[in-house]
Amino acid sequence: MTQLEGGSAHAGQTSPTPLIQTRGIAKTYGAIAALKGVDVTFNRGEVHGLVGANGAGKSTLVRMLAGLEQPDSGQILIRGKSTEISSAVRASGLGFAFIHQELNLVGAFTASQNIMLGSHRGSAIALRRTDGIDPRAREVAHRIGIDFPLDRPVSQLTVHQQWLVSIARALVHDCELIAMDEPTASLDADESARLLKVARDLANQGVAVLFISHRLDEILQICDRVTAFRNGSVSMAITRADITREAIVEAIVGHELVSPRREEAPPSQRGRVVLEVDGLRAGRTLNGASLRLHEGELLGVAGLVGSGRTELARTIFGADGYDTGRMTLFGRDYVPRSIRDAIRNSIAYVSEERRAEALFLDLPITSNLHVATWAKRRFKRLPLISTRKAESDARRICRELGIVVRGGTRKPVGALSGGNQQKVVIGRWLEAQPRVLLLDEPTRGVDIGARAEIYARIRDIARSGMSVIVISSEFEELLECDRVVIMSGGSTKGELSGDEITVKEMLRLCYS
Amino acid sequence: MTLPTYAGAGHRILSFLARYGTLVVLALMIIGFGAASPAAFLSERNLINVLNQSALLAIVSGGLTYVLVAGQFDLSFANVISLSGILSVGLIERSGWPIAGAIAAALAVAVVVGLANGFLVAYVRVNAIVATLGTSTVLLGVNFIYSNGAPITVSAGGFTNIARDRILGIPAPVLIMAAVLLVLWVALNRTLLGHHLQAIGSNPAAARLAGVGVGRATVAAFVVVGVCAAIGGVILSARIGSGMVTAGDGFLLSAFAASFLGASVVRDGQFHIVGTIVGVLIVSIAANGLAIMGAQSYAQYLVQGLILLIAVALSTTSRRILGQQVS
Amino acid sequence: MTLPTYAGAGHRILSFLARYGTLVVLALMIIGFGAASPAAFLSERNLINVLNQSALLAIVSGGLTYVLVAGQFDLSFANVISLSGILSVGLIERSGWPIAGAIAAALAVAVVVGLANGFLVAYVRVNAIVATLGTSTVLLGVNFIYSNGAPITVSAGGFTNIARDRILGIPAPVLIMAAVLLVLWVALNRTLLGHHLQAIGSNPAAARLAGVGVGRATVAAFVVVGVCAAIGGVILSARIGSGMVTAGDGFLLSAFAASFLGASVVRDGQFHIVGTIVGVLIVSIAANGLAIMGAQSYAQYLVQGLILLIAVALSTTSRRILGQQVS
Amino acid sequence: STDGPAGNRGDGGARTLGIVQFSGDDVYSNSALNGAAKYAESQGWKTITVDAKGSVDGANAAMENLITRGVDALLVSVFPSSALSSGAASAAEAQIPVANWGGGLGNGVKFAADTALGDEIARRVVEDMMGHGDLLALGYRPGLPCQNREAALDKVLAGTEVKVTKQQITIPGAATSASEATLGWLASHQPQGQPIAVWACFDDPATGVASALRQAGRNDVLSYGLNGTAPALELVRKGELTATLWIDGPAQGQDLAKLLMQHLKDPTSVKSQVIGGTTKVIDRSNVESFLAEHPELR
Ligand SMILES: Nc1ncnc2c1ncn2[C@@H]1O[C@H](COP(=O)(O)OP(=O)(O)OP(=O)(O)O)[C@@H](O)[C@H]1O
Ligand SMILES: Nc1ncnc2c1ncn2[C@@H]1O[C@H](COP(=O)(O)OP(=O)(O)OP(=O)(O)O)[C@@H](O)[C@H]1O
Ligand SMILES: [Mg+2]
Ligand SMILES: [Mg+2]
Repeated sequence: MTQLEGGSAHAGQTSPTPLIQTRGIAKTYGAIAALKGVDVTFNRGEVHGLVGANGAGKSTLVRMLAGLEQPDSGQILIRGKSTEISSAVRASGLGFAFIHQELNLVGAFTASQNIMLGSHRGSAIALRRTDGIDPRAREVAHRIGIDFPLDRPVSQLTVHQQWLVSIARALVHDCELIAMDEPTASLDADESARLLKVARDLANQGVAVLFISHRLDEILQICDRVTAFRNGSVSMAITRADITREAIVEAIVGHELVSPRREEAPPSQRGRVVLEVDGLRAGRTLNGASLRLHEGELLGVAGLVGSGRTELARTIFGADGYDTGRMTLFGRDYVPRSIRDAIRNSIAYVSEERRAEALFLDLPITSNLHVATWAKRRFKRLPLISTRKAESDARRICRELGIVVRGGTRKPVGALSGGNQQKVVIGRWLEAQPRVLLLDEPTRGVDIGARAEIYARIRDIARSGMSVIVISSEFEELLECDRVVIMSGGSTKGELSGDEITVKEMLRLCYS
Repeated sequence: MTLPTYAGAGHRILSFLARYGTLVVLALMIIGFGAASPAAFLSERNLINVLNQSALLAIVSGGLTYVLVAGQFDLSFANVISLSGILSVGLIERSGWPIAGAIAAALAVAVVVGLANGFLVAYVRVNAIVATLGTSTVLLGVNFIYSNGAPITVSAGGFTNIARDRILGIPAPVLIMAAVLLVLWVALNRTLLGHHLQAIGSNPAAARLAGVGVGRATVAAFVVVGVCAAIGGVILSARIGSGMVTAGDGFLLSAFAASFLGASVVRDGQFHIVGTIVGVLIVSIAANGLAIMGAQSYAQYLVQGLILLIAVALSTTSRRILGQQVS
Repeated sequence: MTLPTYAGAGHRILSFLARYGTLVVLALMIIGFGAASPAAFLSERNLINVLNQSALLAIVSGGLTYVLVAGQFDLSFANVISLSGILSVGLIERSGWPIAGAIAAALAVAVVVGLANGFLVAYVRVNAIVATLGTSTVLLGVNFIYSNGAPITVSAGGFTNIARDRILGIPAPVLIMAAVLLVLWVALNRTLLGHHLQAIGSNPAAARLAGVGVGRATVAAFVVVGVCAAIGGVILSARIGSGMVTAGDGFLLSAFAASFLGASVVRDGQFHIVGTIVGVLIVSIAANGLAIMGAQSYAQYLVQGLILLIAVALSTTSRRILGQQVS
Repeated sequence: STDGPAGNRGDGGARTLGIVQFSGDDVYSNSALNGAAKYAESQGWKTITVDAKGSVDGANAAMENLITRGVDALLVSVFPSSALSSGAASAAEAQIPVANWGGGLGNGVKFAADTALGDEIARRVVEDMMGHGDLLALGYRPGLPCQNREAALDKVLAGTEVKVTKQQITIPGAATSASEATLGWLASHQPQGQPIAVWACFDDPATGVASALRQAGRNDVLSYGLNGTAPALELVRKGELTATLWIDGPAQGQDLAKLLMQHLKDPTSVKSQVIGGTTKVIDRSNVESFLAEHPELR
């Protein structure tokens, strides 16, 4: 971890008026108070970290600065002047740029067009071309290490590539404030490091950087100041000198977190083989992926972004076809013909992009939890669904997974915070009681406390015989696993088990 | 949990309007027409009359709601209404079929149309608007082939009784409507199919990944609207005493109006059966009330258009001011 | 970049059909009708005739394409066609306005309608289908108020010349069509407004977050379709020599058919002006060819419906087999 | 206020005639209904008009609504009486007499006006074509008048050497669809010495025919309509329409109103009947003098 030279010593004191000051900002959604009188200050030249549990109100504050929400009460002072940020157009006029928590790209446009969208100035009906690759987009792409062609429609990019586009869009503006809402959640280690450097550079150039992350290392690494949220209020404001891991955890969770220890599972105790994948090839994405999953096992799949992990999971799940290769499930040949076929075979898949591929944002939390398991909520003797059973089951799942539903389970899932939405998706598939659970970046956007809860829950279920494959770009997370396979370039390159599982070793195999 | 500063009465009224704005418009309409001509409009006879006149639109709009819930569109049901009317009357009058057999045949044909629409949309992946515009044009051709374009008149009494019989003073079409709507409501809210349709309408890609049989459920939705249109068509031809090529045309836009009005009832932007019923009542009561008042054509159009706009705008505006709109 | 194993000729044909299936259908239609009655169908006179007949539909569908590109819907343009016809004729005949003034007034009214639709949809956030159904009903009422339901006949020669004049043998409506389509194409593909409309249609939330003025652009799209409908209405009333309350009704579904057909041309599922032109030609040539062959009404309906389905299904099916379809 | 509740008929107060329009923009049938309304008002009646907007279900509903409101007699236009089953049944139940302008008798509809009257113009067509040549007939079979007019044309054409092509127009959009059908047909029927003619079953499509002829620059084609609406007469005056058959709809409407009133006075005094009407073929030769007599059609 390199020590970045921060402008921290002088930041905040040199500028006479801070760029942004909020005074008593409050926001309620129906009966839910998302923010309750928040006072924060964002200074030029500072990286200001926001931390807090899922649903603490971080994104709500960002959305307010972006003109997407209006405070119910309180004031936002910009350069000392009370300002109403009435729309996104207004926010960008004020020189604010955003990386929002969720992907929001124009699928039909190319990467370059997406990066430049909203940056064009001048008459709306003057003749101009918007196709081709804009030089400014190219420059930013270079800065954050985009290596794919910018003239490709984003609908053809991988989720991860789409995130890079999304980040590039925020960086293309000359801005005074850049707010990044979990920008590294979808990046690998290299890319995260590069982005952190970009953030630091921007701060050094005098930009106010607002940085939200659930990865505490990153917070520790670059923030000059950290504000922790709890239940819509500021629970702690920490300046550079006092930023320690313990302080932050304390501020977020309210108590100290005992890091759950992996229970050693000696090879002899390993259950029978549940799923075997042998030499799977599909187009250009998979070329010779093999793995073996034992009963009750937590198998991690490590790899750099684009290494084919998602593709492998989707192929096992029947969502994508494959050219050659063999799969065996419970000792029998397994050829998934469709997703439904895979589900019938007790396989479940939690996708890496919850908004596009998993959630029904306008439907109630209940419907989102039960979509794959409605049949279990029927009356005993009638082929009809019992609403009472559905609701009580939904409440039970929320309780088990610690999903914070303050408005009841009939509220649309879109009203939940990002991390809680992720838990809903995981809860959906745990309910299906699969024999094989494929988790693709399962804790993206989940706070550290909840992450521990989720893994505890997964462990619980694994003990009763479920086998789990975890794909994660956050290698620390894979330390939880019994075994880890490493993928690179579409094929499996190696395997680690027991004490061999270290971040260093995983990285080494990825790059080898 | 302090309430925001501008809270209080204003906030409560807005919240109320956001949820119940459409119902408020319905209530105001009833009060308005009732005050204008209490004896005629509020008579028991007229209220039954209104329900009877709503029956057809309610059945068809209820079916249409299924397709809309699934995120699709249907422009062919109006021609199914006409076809099933022509076919049932034609089979009875020309081919001497028994009434029940003729009705069953009409329903069967509607199922086939629904399957064809569903297949085109769900499996051939033709955009629903094009697909159903295409089938509706083909259906029009079929209607012309069967009837030569001319109306087929009912002579047998039994068939027209479908529209005329009353049980405990309630006309048969109203009872059929009640039964159909009940089945539609239950199937949409209490069965796998219904929940799957809602999921598909909300996010088809996610539904597919959740193991929902997107294709089959979509086809089912098109079959439902087809069958409802056929039931409507049979009642219509019994009511007017003949089958006509153009009999169903008028239902196209009014069923859409009713369903989309319904989508603003209580839940924002989601289609549901109860909402559709409210939409149907608004459309029917506006027509009935204006007819009873003897309004001129232009006034009828103006008022109906404005009612439609106000009914929806009231709740969307309230939601917007409250900042509840999901963008 | 190796091709999949099943490549070769079959693959290339499928790729071709996936992109150009709709155009293939158009070509086959021209070849078919040409072979069936070469003298009549392929005569220069008839080809100009087809263009002349397409002019109106092309102008209106081109405008509609803007709204569809922006992800919205418009059901009121047919009534704008009628209104602008009635208004321009009425102002000339009844109020003695000069022709240019009357046309300008008709266009101005259409702009107001577009602003109203856009405001309702973009700012009041009423669903576009309900909003435009509402305004179309109100417009019908306005039409009735102005015309009392009766056609207003043109007596002045100057006005009908709009539809009759020829320059270098090409009828004025064809020239107007060419100019309008050119402007529409340029504005959609070479200006910021067009770029933003495409972004909004593809992902409105993303466009809003990126700081695109979603509201203003949406309003602009509704104004464009309004103005195009008004231009079409003026040409139509000049052509039929009178302004009528229902003159535009027939364009509602055919403009949708043309635009949605166009969305399957080359680009999958995206609306664009060139595609719409192809769609218009398919619709117009089918009607013209079948009329020349003296086909019976039922045959016309059957064939038109099937052409619509095949034209779209051909490319979607090919895409599906190729697995290019993004689900 | 003004509305009398159901069942207070015959107590000496002002009576009401309920009128159901086919469509607010069907000028010709509405002029006939106007004739009835004017007469009824001259007799101290009140009138109330509802627009069925072309929907047959709407017409039945409108009849029921008017009966609920308490009218004393009903006049409907154009919808075939055979398709007014439930409306007519409600009327019979309430003992309200129903007349139908243009829709024929049946289903308890007591009086009707014959608006078919197609023989005269059909004979004129054949006469002008000298018994041979090509004819495009634009019909609309869902409507009873057009159906009968087409039948009358067929009867007159039988035995002649006129080759007929039949097309159905659409409503709404009668003028546009007629114009398209005509243009297509004309392309395959170029001037060839044989007479060429287009017959439309009423004047709205006939205006579409005239515009097609204008667009195609064809002045060798004969064209015919029926009803005698102002726009059609204007076309006849300009020589763009060969002839149209004027039918005195308003007078028919007035007669129907008279019959309804008579029936209410003494139901036994009038039989169920179809009344005829005054007709006249209007062509270039007599259009000016006709318009002078009927300034309302200018
Ligand atoms: N549109 C909405 N309607 C209702 N409630 C909402 C809405 N948006 C957010 N909330 C609620 O506001 C609270 C704060 O949410 P917010 O998204 O700001 O949390 P967060 O701190 O960003 O959490 P995460 O780390 O999970 O992203 C949550 O309880 C959430 O349920
Ligand atoms: N829709 C697509 N279009 C083009 N290329 C794709 C697409 N999906 C995947 N790929 C390519 O397939 C390869 C594997 O992608 P995949 O998403 O499976 O990787 P991954 O290891 O899961 O990485 P990530 O962390 O990005 O999910 C990448 O090289 C990617 O470029
Ligand atoms: Mg958040
Ligand atoms: Mg992945």
